[in-house]
Amino acid sequence: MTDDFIEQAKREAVADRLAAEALIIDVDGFEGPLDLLLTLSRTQKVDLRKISILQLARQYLAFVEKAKELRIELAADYLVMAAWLAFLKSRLLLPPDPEEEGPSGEELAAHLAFQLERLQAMRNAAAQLMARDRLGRDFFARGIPEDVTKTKIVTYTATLLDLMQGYARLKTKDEFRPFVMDRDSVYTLEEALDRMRNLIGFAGTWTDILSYLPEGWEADPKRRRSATAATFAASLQLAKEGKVHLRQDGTFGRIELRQKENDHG
Amino acid sequence: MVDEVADDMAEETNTPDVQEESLFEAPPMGEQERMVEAILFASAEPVTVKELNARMPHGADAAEALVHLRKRYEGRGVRVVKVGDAYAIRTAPDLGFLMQKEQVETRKLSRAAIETLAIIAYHQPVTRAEIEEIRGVSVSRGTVDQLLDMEWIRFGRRKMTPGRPVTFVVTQQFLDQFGLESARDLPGLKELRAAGLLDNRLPPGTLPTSPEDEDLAEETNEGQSELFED
Amino acid sequence: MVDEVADDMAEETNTPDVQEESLFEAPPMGEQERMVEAILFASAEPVTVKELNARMPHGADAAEALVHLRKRYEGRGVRVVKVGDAYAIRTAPDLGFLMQKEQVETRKLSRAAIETLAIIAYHQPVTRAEIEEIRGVSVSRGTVDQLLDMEWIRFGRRKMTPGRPVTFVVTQQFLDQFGLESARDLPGLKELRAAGLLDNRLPPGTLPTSPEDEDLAEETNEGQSELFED
Repeated sequence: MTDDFIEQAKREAVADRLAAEALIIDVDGFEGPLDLLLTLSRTQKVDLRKISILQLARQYLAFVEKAKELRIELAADYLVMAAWLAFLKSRLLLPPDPEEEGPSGEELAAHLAFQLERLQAMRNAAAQLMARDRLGRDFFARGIPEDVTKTKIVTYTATLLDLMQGYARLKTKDEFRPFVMDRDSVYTLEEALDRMRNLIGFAGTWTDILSYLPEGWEADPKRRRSATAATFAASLQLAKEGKVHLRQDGTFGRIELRQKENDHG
Repeated sequence: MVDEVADDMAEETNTPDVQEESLFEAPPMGEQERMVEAILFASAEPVTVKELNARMPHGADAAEALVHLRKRYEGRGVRVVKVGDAYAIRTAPDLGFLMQKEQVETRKLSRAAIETLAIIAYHQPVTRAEIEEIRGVSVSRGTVDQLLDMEWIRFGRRKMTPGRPVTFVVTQQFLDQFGLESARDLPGLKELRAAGLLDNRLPPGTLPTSPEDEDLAEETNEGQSELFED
Repeated sequence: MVDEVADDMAEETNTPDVQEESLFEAPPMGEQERMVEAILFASAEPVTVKELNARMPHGADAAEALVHLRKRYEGRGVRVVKVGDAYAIRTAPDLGFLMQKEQVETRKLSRAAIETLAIIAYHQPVTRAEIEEIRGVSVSRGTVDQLLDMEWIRFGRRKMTPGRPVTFVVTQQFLDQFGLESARDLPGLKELRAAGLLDNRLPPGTLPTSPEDEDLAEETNEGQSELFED
């Protein structure tokens, strides 16, 4: 029995070596270690589901050994696979260490078997696919396709603004324009505040707030309106800050301003 | 030519026995018809009877198969036509209109059309003469036709004035296009002004009004009231 | 007064619809079938139902016409085939032997390219990393480029996994090339699925199951089920 076992192991080893030698000649033809493993697995002549991963690992390692002997340089990924298979082999041979974490040898072997089976399945599928009737080889498209003329359909659009603009143009001499704030003619609250903060020091007596309008803003009605509004708002702000007092005699009357420090003076 | 070929074929049909005697039995006529159909379909050029025969199995009779195929396609969307001394499959002439793909191009409506449309929208129902009076130029037939064609305007009731002229009104499509519930939702000139959508001038009252402005305001009201009066 | 105008318009809204229905009645189904026939015959490329409907008269039902047309061409020399969501007329495969003249020399694909193509077809949407995991070798750029260039594969949606990698899926041209109605009709697909060979099984231990991995697995399943629901 034992002798038989040894004999068989020897014979296997010889077979592996022979196989490996045959394979090495072809090494460039392999699409990576998984492809090589798949080819090696065929020597087992069993269903991929029943394959002996241990035996496959031996075959692969024998192959790598042989390649070394023949001084054939194998690509790094073949050597990585060899190292991994050596590790797997030891895991499969040694009794499981309950202390050790991670997947068992069997789990790793099962996954490798799955990978091989999946690769083989994809190869079969690819072959089935390529064996199908193909367009341009087995069946054909129209030989004289007819030109499809592209007709342009022009649709016209207009917006509500266009419409109103058109109407305004007809009914007035004004040009209609989308609403845009005219920055040139706007005097801002900030500008007014700046100006007034500088000037109120001089406002010891009641002064019409309109006297604070900036220069060059009085003539043009639009600029004057903006400057007036800003100056008024700035006056209110200054009153709120407790810097000035404001007074007005009556409705639509002049609005006057006086610096607060001079209250009691 | 076509008839000649047909005659030729009829003759062939009568002598099948001769062919069956030959070494390779010809495929059944139904099969031959399929073959001619496939070859004509896939070929990049019209195919002659001679070439069909050369490509089909020995003993086949392309001419006869063609007769059957032509018959089969009678009244269909495509048909077998003779081009010179060759045959091809072509679209039925009455379906040529399907060989077009539509591409939509959007263009802006012309100024004349926009103005005419605006007048109709603001003054509807309005006659052509009224449109021309407001625009100050004659309204081209094309402009009105275009708007009618786009279904943005339609004919309204005739005016009860001499000549009973037709009027134009805007359509629901028009309202949908411009997101309006009704033509009354169109802003009047006053509102356009108040919203700052008309140049510089301010709503009358806030600033000294020029006579011109007042005129305009009045006109606007008139326009609007006209719209509501009808 | 105002209401009158509004009523007038509302009335208008209803009338054109009614008219439209009666004016543009869809052609009889026989005519529609002819139309679909003509359009499909004229095109070398598959035509979608949507495009058919767009090119046919208003109210036509290309999908129904297609059902009739497919039936009509059953067993003929050419046949109506479904390619993804489009339809095309193709010669019957059993007559390929007649078409030596039309046969186009197809680019010879490398074993790597063929395998990569099959993996994409069966596992789509699939990332480059997944292809490499299956083949056990890195995918060369040239292989993917060739398949993209032939328009047999295209980029799919990105995976919702870290790095959001791009995925590959097969195209309509791929389906057309191999005479497939959809990716669901790939040979042996059911068996491969049943055997769990299309599962994205991760190596044990190397990637301990984290919530992230579960996401990945889920995503993959989603892709698969999507493929079958389509």
